[in-house]
Amino acid sequence: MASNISSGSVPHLPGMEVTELSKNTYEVYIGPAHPGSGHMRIIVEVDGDVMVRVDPDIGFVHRTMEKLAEGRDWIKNIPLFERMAILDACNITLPYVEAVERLLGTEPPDRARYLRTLLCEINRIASHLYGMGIFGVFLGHSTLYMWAFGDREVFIDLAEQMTGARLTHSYPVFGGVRRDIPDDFPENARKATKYMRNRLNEYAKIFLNNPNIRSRLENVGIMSKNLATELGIVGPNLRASGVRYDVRLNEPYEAYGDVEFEIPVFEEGDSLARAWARVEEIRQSLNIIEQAVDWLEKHPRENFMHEKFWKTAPKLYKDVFSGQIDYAGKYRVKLMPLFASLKVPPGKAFARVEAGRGEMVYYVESDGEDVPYRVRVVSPSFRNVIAFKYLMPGHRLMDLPAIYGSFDYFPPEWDR
Amino acid sequence: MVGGEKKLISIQDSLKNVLKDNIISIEQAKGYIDVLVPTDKLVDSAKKLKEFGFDHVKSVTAVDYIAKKQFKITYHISSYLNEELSKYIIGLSTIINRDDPHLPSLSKIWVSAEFQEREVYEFFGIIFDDHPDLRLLLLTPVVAALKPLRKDFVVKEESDNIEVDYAAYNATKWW
Amino acid sequence: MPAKVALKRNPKKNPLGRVFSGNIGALAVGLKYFFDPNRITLLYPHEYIKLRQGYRGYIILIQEKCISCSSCARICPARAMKMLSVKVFDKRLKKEMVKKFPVINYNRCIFCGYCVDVCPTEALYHVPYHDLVYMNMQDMILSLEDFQKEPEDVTAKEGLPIKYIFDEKKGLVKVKYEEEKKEVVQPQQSQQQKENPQSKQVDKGGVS
Amino acid sequence: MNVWYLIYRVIIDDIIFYPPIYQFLIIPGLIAALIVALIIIWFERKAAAFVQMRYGPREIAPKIGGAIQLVADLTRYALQEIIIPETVDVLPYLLSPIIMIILALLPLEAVPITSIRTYYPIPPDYSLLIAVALSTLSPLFIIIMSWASNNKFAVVGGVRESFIITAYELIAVLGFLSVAAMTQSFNLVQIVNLQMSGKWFGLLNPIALLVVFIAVLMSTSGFPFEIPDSESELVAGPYTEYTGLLYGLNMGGAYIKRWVFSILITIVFLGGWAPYRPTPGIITGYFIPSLIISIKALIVMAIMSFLRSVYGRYRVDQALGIAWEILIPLTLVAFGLGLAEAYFGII
Repeated sequence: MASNISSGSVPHLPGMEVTELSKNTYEVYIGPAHPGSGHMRIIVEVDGDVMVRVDPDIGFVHRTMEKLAEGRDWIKNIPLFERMAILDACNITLPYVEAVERLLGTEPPDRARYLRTLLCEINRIASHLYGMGIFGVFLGHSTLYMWAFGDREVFIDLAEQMTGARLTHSYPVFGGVRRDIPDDFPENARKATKYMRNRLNEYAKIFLNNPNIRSRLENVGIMSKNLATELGIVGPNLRASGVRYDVRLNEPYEAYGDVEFEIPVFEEGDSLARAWARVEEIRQSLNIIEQAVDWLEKHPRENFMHEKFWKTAPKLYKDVFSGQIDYAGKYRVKLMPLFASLKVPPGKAFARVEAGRGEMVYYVESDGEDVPYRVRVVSPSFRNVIAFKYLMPGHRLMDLPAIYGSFDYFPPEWDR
Repeated sequence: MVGGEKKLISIQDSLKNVLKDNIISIEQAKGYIDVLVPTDKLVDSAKKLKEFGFDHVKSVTAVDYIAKKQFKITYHISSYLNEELSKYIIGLSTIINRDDPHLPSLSKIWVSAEFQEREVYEFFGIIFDDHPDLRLLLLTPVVAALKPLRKDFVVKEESDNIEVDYAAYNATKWW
Repeated sequence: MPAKVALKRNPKKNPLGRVFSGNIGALAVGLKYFFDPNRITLLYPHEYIKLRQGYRGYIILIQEKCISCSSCARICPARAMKMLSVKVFDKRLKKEMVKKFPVINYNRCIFCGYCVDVCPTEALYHVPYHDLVYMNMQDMILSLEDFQKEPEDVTAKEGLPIKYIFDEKKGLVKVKYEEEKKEVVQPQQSQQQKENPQSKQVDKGGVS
Repeated sequence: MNVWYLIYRVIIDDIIFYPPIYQFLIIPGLIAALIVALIIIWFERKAAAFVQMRYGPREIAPKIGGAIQLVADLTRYALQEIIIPETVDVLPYLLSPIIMIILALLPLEAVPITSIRTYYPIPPDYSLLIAVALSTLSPLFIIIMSWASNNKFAVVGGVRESFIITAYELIAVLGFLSVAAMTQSFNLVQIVNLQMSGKWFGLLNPIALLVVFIAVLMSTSGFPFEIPDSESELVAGPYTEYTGLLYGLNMGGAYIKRWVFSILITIVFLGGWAPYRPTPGIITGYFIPSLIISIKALIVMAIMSFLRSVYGRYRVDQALGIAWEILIPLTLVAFGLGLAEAYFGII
């Protein structure tokens, strides 16, 4: 394999790549141990202060999840895939669950759909705040970093009340979810959304409308509509370039067809638009959370799992749910022992959802065994990384953090 | 969902119109439409599909059918700019021989396939002809030489045995 | 009511206004928080969060309830739980017999809670704390006896229990945790258990 | 007894309060600078923490809010192993941080901090010009440092440093000289005496003060404006290859430069030792004015430190654009304003 890599008379060692540089340029290695970027390296060829060639060198946290998934039972893959992006855990695993549900031929009941939507939006806000915080570090704005991470705590706390874990929720399972929301959750969620709306205005004041930051972001890394389409960019980055694509809009899943919200689309396509797109998305997510909470409050606490299961469940399961057993948590949905040795009918399924950073795609193939035959995972960061190669050349070296940060790139998600 | 079914049939028809005799088989899988084309007509079909409006690649998936000695490569494509087409995902697939795996690269037609093809190349050892920059992406050369996602590369995992031997457990306290 | 597209633009401002209002706005927000700070930091070892019931913390086995079905070990994604064959005295059948009970390896456990949720008799439960320290990795593999004991919450001995409550203006507000009205019986079983681990009563599981 | 008294007088008068020693080493020199660094770094962290929903330094001495955190940090820097990479040019690599610190303090030797004639370190006739000229020396050694480090990041950082210094030192110098144009004098004592009536030049000519303030922020590369060593693309800029105490010296060097400039700003724009009128005698004529200046300079530095929590980092070409396109014209406006005020006799 190695012999294919380089050609010509350049000396070559295994594991080492040698490229000749043109005159008057030199190479700078940004990463892999880098404050903020996580574990990746960008090899930049610089002519003076202008980047001429950018080569994202990734894979520092690669874990071969696609291979590991082929050796694990169907349900055990959910906690595995969650580890791609623990800050966006529900969104990351949801398409896998959906794909397997398509193979199994089950549909989650309404309450489960709303619960999933609720957690997805909480995760989306947490994920955007995380991205904005890192963006702040890149631009030397430590206040945004601390604010974003501090306010993210509010939503992590909400998720913890809902699922029992701060980050690795493992919340959706085939045919339903694992818990219902606690009694005081709607009130807390409403307080949190109100708080966050006010905070977003302050974020705009101290960061996005700050002339210092604006001049760093405006007209930097402009990605036209056509270029974004060509490169297959996803998520808020795509919508910041004026493409009207969002899985929640084009193929509504879970409860997204029933709640009312807007998809913010920006025309400019520069780093500032990408940052604003995230802020606007947080605003819409807050709307969705409020609507989902209202719906959940109005409707009775039943049908959180597939109907068949709920009817045949033994009495203990209902006791646990209603909190009759005092040492166990309330509103927990017991799993069937069947899940441990689930066999999925043969077939191929493809599912997509709009995760925090963009479209998350799973291709699942089953041959009727208790493990998947093939799981293909394409995460949003994976499809965004190509933009660095095509977008950065021509910009100054100091624009690298501004572009990199605006894409909200998350190495563990891409490396899988 | 009745309307949806009808639309699916119509998109299948229009795919047949676009690709004409390139299609070996067309099948409604769960969540996408699987279109199988012969390897030598892959580039031609891709060009036609791009003209039709499918402007980006979502995923390049290779599946190793070791029993049949085949690889199946699927380009899951869809559209951003065409709102009607964006509701569908087309799996443009082709089957290649497992012994000498190579197929024409589509990354000149869809730039979004470039990194994904590099990934398939390193994990399966499938060579994409005419790829602009076919290098390793995630793995080191030593690991990539093992072609880790092929089915004949078996991951050594710890035992699946759910029971632990009492004597051994007391002696070593480890598993 | 599906989603709809809302076309937006970056807020535009004329250059002069941008410089003045932008700078003044940023400085004003900064000064506001300088004089009225909104702190959410937890001073961890001095304070600790009293987590609510339902938090997926350490897992405890109630041996009396276990029916040895092995579901927990089979569903464990991290292979942290294994079944151990032990000779026990069965009360119902009144004879000694070999039964399988789960033991856990906290080196591997990822606290997903699948085992607790899959248990058909609710013989496993979570305690709402997770910050324990082990001196070596061997200690993290629990024996059957240890697995039935609630581990000692060390932070609770020194730290001040704290609860975060949601607030519209400050997001999360740190308040001192107060026991709820419902009197929670603190089980005084740790001594008793050491002497006679098999005799644990099921009904004693009244723990917060 | 007389002998002991004589020795005591010699130590006090001729050693401690001998102006070159006193100003270079005690107040506002090295020792005061260290204490100021202690206070300012603590304040900077605390202020940032207040804005950023945190507590800031606390664990070391929680009762006084972690105020001696810097002592702990310094101890750590001092005890850390100093690693000298094989590829560096050893002599300039080792010497330049030390020379930089000394040169950074050197302008204080030219600044009179009292109006009593006996306590001038040098004749003050051209003291403003000399102080400003000396202040431009130390950045040279940052450039030498980066070149001696033999590291790509360091070289890029050094180039940026030289760009920034060229642009912003010029602005700082011009800003200070606009006051000289107002007063038709380079004599700092005379400049302060003119402000005794409460008409501080910072109030009379706010544009010059603003311009100098921004120039000092930028040229001393304090936290959010540290373009030469911006950590998100250049690891630590010119200081990439430095470890331990040498790195600590570099970090301290930036604060010392800022401190020296703050003292100059205090004297030129904020009235120096005004409203206090020094009278002969060591304490009343020398010690108290130096304290007043130090406290005023401390406030200037605190304001600079607070900006850390509001602003981010400019791009290098934007920073230069601001310098050459906006601030230089502004400086000329300040110059004109100063001349106009002098012409109409407002001073």
